[in-house]
Amino acid sequence: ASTSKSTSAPAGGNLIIDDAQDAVSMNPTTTFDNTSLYIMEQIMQPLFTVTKDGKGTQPDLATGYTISSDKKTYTISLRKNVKFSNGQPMTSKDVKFSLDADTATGNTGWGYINGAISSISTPDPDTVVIQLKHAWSPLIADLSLFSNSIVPYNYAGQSASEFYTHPIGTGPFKWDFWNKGRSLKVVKNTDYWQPGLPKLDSVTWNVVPDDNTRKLQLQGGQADIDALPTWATMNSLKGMPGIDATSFPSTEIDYIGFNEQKAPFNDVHVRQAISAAIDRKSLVSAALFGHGTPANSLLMPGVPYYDAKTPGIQYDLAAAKKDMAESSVPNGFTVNFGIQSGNSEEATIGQIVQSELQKIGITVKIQQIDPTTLHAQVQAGQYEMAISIWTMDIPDPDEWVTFAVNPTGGAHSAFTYYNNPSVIALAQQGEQTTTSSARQTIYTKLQDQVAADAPMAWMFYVPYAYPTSSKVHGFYVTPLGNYPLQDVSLSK
Amino acid sequence: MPEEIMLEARDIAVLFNQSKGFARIFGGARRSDSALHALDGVSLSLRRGESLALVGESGSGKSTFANVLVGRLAPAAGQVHFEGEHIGAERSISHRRRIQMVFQDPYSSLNPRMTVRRAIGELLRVHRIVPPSEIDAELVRLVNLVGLDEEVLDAYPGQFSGGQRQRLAIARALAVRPDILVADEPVSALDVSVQATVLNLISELQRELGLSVLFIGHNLSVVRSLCQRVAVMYLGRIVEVADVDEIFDNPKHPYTRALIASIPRMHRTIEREPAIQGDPPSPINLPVGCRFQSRCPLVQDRCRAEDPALRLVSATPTAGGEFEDHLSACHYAEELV
Amino acid sequence: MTESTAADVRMSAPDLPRRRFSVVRSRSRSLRPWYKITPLVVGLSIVLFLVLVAVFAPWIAPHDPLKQDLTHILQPPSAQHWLGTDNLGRDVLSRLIWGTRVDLRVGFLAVLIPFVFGTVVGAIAGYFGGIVDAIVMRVVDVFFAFPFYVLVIALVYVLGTGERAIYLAIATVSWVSYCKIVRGEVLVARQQDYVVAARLGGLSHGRIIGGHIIRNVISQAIVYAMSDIVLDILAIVTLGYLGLGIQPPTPDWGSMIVDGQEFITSEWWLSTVPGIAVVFTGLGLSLTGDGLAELLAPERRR
Amino acid sequence: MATQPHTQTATDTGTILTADRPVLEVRNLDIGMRRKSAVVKLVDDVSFSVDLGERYGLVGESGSGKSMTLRAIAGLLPSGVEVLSGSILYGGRDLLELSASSRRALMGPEIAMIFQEPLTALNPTMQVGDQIAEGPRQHLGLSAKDARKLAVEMMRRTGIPDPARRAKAFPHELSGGLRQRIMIALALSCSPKVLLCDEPTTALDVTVQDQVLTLLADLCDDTGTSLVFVTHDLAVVAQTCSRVGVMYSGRIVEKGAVNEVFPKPHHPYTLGLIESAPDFDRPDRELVSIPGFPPNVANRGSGCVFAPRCAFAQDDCRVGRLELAELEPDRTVACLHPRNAGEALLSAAATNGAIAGRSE
Amino acid sequence: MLQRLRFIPLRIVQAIPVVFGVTLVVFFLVRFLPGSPAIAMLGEHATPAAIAAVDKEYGLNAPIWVQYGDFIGNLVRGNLGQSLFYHQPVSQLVRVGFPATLYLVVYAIVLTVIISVPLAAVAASAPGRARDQFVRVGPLVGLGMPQFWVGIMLILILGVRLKIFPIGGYGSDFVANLGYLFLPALTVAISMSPIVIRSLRSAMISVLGSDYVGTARSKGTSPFHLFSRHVLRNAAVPTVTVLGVNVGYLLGGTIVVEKVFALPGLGNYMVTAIFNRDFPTVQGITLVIALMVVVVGILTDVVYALLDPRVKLA
Ligand SMILES: Nc1ncnc2c1ncn2[C@@H]1O[C@H](COP(=O)(O)OP(=O)(O)OP(=O)(O)O)[C@@H](O)[C@H]1O
Ligand SMILES: Nc1ncnc2c1ncn2[C@@H]1O[C@H](COP(=O)(O)OP(=O)(O)OP(=O)(O)O)[C@@H](O)[C@H]1O
Ligand SMILES: [Mg+2]
Ligand SMILES: [Mg+2]
Repeated sequence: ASTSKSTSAPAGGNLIIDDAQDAVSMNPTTTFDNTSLYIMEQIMQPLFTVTKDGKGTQPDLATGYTISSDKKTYTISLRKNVKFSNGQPMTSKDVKFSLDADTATGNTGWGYINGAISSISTPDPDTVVIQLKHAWSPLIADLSLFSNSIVPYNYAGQSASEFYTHPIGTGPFKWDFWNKGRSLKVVKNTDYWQPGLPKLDSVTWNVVPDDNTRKLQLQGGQADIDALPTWATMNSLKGMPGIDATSFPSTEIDYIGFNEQKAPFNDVHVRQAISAAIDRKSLVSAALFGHGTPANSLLMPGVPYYDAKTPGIQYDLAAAKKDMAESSVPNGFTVNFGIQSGNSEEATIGQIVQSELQKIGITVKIQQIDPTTLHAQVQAGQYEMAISIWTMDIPDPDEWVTFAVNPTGGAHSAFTYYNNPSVIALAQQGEQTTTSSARQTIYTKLQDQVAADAPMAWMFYVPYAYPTSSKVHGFYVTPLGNYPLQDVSLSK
Repeated sequence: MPEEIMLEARDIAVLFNQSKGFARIFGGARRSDSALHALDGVSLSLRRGESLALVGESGSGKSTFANVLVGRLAPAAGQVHFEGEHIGAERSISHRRRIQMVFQDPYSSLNPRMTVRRAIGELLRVHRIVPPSEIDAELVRLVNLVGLDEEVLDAYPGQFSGGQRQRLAIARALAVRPDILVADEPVSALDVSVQATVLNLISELQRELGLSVLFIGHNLSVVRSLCQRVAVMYLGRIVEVADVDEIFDNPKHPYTRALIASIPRMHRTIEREPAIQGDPPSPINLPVGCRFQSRCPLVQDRCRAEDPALRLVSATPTAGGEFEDHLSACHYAEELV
Repeated sequence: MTESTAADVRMSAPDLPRRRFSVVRSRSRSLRPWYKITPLVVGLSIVLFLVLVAVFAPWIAPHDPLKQDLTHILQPPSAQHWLGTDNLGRDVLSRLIWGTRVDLRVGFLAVLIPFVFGTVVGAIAGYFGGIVDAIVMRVVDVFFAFPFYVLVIALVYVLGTGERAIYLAIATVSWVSYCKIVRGEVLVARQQDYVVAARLGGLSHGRIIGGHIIRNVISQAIVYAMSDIVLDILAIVTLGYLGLGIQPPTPDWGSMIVDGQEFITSEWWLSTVPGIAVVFTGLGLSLTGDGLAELLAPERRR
Repeated sequence: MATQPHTQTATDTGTILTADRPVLEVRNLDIGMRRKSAVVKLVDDVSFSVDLGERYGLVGESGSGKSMTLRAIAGLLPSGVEVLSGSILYGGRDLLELSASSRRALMGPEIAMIFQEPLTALNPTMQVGDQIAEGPRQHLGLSAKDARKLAVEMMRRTGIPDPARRAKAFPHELSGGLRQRIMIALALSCSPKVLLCDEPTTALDVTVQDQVLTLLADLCDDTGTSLVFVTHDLAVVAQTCSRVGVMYSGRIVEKGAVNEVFPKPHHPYTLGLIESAPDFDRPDRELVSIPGFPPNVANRGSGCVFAPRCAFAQDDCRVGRLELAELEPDRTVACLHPRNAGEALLSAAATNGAIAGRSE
Repeated sequence: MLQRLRFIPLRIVQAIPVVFGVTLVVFFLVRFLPGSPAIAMLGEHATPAAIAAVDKEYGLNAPIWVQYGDFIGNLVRGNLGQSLFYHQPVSQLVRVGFPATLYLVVYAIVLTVIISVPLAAVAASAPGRARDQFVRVGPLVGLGMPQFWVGIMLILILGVRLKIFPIGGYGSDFVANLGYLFLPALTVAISMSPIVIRSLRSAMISVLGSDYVGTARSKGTSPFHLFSRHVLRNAAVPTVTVLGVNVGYLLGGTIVVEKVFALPGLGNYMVTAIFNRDFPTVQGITLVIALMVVVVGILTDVVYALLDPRVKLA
């Protein structure tokens, strides 16, 4: 997506995006997969949106907000003259309805993210007042989550399930059709509140499960964007005429989780040894063809308060051997390493890690397990060592930090069963502190401590890869993964 | 002295039916396709040491009858008696042993994957014909008996000609020392010159071993030179039984006469009766009355109404001074000259 | 009736000439010696070659098939690496050679279980017919109607990935074919006079099935097994494609093809070379099957 | 002779058939397979001729090359088997020199063939009426309807009851006798001049065989069709044909008029054939078989092909190549020591077991 | 003619236990799968509470026999259930997927026949000669190649390089799909033809050597009529059976081709459903495919009976 070309691209056209999977559902409050939510974001918008750098938020359907001095009341003013794609104007009634609907999903959906909200009131059509239970600095970031997108009050008279078969929102595109398992199409919302946008007439997502077929469709001009390229694809598309193999900074971190419930992973030396035995640079060059960066911290560079200076454990074979010698299993051991089947990157990583750990006396047995089974095993704590991935949904470190280090959330510290009270305390402080600098201090400390405890061996930060046809202009991806399409245009 | 009856079939009936019930609904493999009366009240007895021919057109039920005798097929009605004792289709191993069979097709009657030694040796072992140590000697004796050299023992059937196979089939049948040999068209697949050796073999064995032989065939010339008694079958019924010379010189059934008339002769000078017309009717829809009515040149009204029974028409003196019964199933048998 | 006298009975008719073994039916091809059946010779040579490669893999392979060299990944063929290196810098030729081991083993083992089971069940069903047969055939139909990969995928999930699961999954599906083939053959064979003769000879059903029928019907199953090995290797490749193949880093052609197909537009040899190996194996086995069919075909006359 | 007027038949394809010339003449026919190393002769130097309206028989054991000879005349040799040399003259024209299409044009209207097993010789998936009609449609240019009518008429002439209904039947729905009649109707549908019959009655019951033989003879007499009749049943030949050729291992060893050859065979093989077959009219005669087997066609050895099985063979029988010699007019035998005493010798041979005994 | 088809009702009755057996096997098989729909739905980082909530919502916590009873009960009422992953009735998915799969299979059979008949005829016309050997060996290459690999190669050459055919995807109407489904159908045909060619070749050789072809030749039948009236039809008889058996196998194997070519067929839904533990969809589609196999089996017999009047099926 070359934004550099200044030639004003003509308006119109149908953008075709190939994805490996179909969307699952258009209901933002209970949907978890990226494909679905990247699509629904083109139709429904939240009050705030993530800035291009992904580190902050900016008003979208809201124009601004004020915080009360006790930090428990947020007063948000809404943008005027915003209309839903059915022509109906958006008011605070719709906002309250939408946020409440999300909150109501609780554990079965994204509702927990609104857990700090105690009540919402609508003093007038253009103002929404949110009352919190306690100080909660990530609120605006939370409100920028797709699950808090605004839909018409009472689903414009339909039932929720009926409504989400053809959702109505305020976004640049409106619903056209969805042939499940095949393709989904949205068309230009002519009532969109930003004048002149969107530039495209329509966008179609096609389901093309095979990696090569997606690549070849892009190459052959049958698709404009490959939404899920492998790194091998990226590599081979590099320099190909007519194709821009661009990658965008992300908040993705790939890590190897250790199950501390199982010996010898309860031994910090073992964890440290493994972490030190992994040559992250090699991983990046072999598995990602150089597209990522070795990870040094629990947090990712695209996340606020990421500390580039955190001395995360790095490749040091001597140190690894030393750690092993000091550990409970100085002569090594055998471990099952769970990776997702059908994922060539993980297979590559698995094999490299296998050969690296061999050097410090650890025999790794790779077990390719289908994703659902692997998740089930991880969630049940029935694994020893497994590859996992995290991507931020909101521009605030708390979402990930809480999940990864706080065993009380039900996720057992990202299922590593890592439990360090001082880290947990730091995480809680981070949630309740609102000033940036103070939070920076807290999170730096936290990053250092987690690095030392090595509950997981983080491997690398991975950018988002989106090879596109050179005809596509203005395409970009935020560090949270979303790709707003309102500014995108197609040239002939 | 009345000759001793070895094997007697009484009123045998065989129906080939569609299979029913569970197996039909769920489509298991079935043995037959359509309902037909293959045998309908057949009675015949085989005497000790005699060779009895069973002749008739294709489909008349000869093989079916043979199958009933050897216990391969359970008849729908009727009984088989062996030395006066009733034997059913499920037979004891010794009853099986005593009635053996030689088949028409020399190519399917030997197991193509078994050497002669194995195939026959197994029988010798199972029936304990000889002590295990003597099995090899017995095998040699058996193949010599049928005019083969002992080197055939370790060969596979694929290496033999039709005539050799038929000899081996006979050797196998004889291995278990049967009293009765049922030979179902044993030579019709063979060349004339080979036919002669097999026919000679059978008749020698019958004489020397005192076997009782039921010889099934359709070549009347063969039958005439081999057998002592002849039974003629037509559409699942025996229509005539008599001594061999008697039946050919003095046939008492129009069908037998037609059969004889149809035999191709080497000497064209020999006078022949005109051939009968038409094909035999289907055994599925049998006519009322005599089964031969549709082709009989002498058919009368009675034949279309009344089913003739097999009855004694005369008793003729035989070479041994005995009288031999002549049976025929024709209302007008006596009137045939 | 005394048997002893019979021993002396020799045909007065002429004895058969000594040449009797030369008198074979020229039309029956089954008695051609195996080395005169071209497909069999070619097929067996290929199979033998593969077996030798498999057996001597440690000595033939120029490199350690597991040795990674991350600084030399995806190298094109060169003097050092005749077939280049893969995405982990491993020598493709060595992996190909070692893969022969794995694939032949998996192929043969995956055929063995269904072969034995299917043959036994099919023989029993065909021989006894009736209700036994009806029930067996309905079960066969169920397996037959069940989409192959659904069953295999599900079974591999249930059993856990790995070679053993693959054998079991494939066996569960493919015994049906052997069962059908053998049953069909037995249906024909049980009508043959030699079976009737064996029964009249007083042999038991078990002896007849095991001793007389099986040896005549098995050849069809063996011939099918040859092509089935190919199908199984292909199934393993396909399982690899669906992410359920042999576990890395074990070198096997299936995972080599699957891993290589990512690079099909640039480093095309990565998946093509093992693909050729599979095709070559398939060719060898199919030709062997053809040849065996010719060699073993029981004389079917008329 | 040449001055006498003779009957002439102009056939559709312009071949002139005359009564003073054989309608079919096979000259020095060799049929075989070319193998890499050698040529295997299945039929070796066979010659015979068939006159207009004549019925000619070919007899011999299985594998003696009867069918091959017949198929060569019809141009139906199996793949791999070919005519190596010789000629097949039909009305003076050598069939082997004709192009494939002109040869095809002769098949049906000039030469037709009937096979042994009517069930396999009829297309199982086609109604018999259509099968009969196919030839007339192609050769006589009849419309589908007319051809069908002709087919029904032919069926009626072969004595098939209710021919119109039977024409719609498939082969398997008919009995063996009816099928063979269908074959006859099919073969005669274009009124051929030569009818080649390969054991047409072997698969039939005696009573039906008799009907079919009578029918064939009658039809051929009616139309003046010549018959070449292959069988291994001597009695059938005796009853049907006027001249006969006896084949052994791909060669004709004896030929002549039926009423000469059978009562007084000159060749020991002919004698052996006669003596091994049971004769209904001589029931008490002992059957005497020919010992041994025919030689392997790939390696017949030198000398008389029958010598290894021959009771009368002498040393000179085993060397050189044996030609047919004409003993009397129209009576040819390929034997160095022909039996001329006929039956007298036969009984002598039978009594001392000579035919059988002397093989080594 | 109709007489010969009397076996159809019986065959349908026979199919009932088969279909029942399939429901039983698939139902319990999917429930043995590790992992649950909830985990598949909620992903890697789902919490136990969330999983329990989803299980409850979809009735997955009921005892297994109750679930089976519900499944069968619904089935009898013609209801295949509600997809957990696609959030719509399974019958809806079948309505989309079935035509695509059917189109693919039929197209593949047509191409297979187009490829096989001439090749088999060429081979059978000169058994043992060079062209025969070529036809015997050549297609074996097709048999040994994995379908996904063939598919990608075809796309690469005919789609990307030569731009003759679309690179995967599914058209909106019948005519468009002649283009869209050509390569997928060809992929299938390449792996199916070897089997058909072999069967057809040997059938043709035996037909060509049969007496009735001799009879036809002795009538002077032209080569064209000989081939079309006598040889092809009779050689087709055993081949139809081979084809029928393989269509069954093919139906189970469309998964791969559908994935490579991004076809919205049953196979594709099926894979997604298995991966996502979408039990009702797996059950429903398996059932539909099993029914198709059964129907194809009956159709094969019908064709068989129509081609060969000797056949008596019951
Ligand atoms: N297994 C069977 N199922 C159905 N019908 C049968 C079966 N066996 C024989 N038949 C029928 O029973 C009748 C008698 O057959 P059988 O074989 O006994 O006749 P045959 O006299 O031996 O004839 P051939 O001379 O042809 O051997 C025939 O009409 C035949 O079609
Ligand atoms: N298709 C074939 N290819 C090669 N050789 C053949 C073929 N068919 C027959 N033969 C051989 O040709 C020789 C002559 O066979 P032919 O069929 O002419 O014998 P026949 O006299 O008709 O015998 P039968 O009485 O058995 O029909 C035999 O040796 C036979 O083995
Ligand atoms: Mg019989
Ligand atoms: Mg012949």
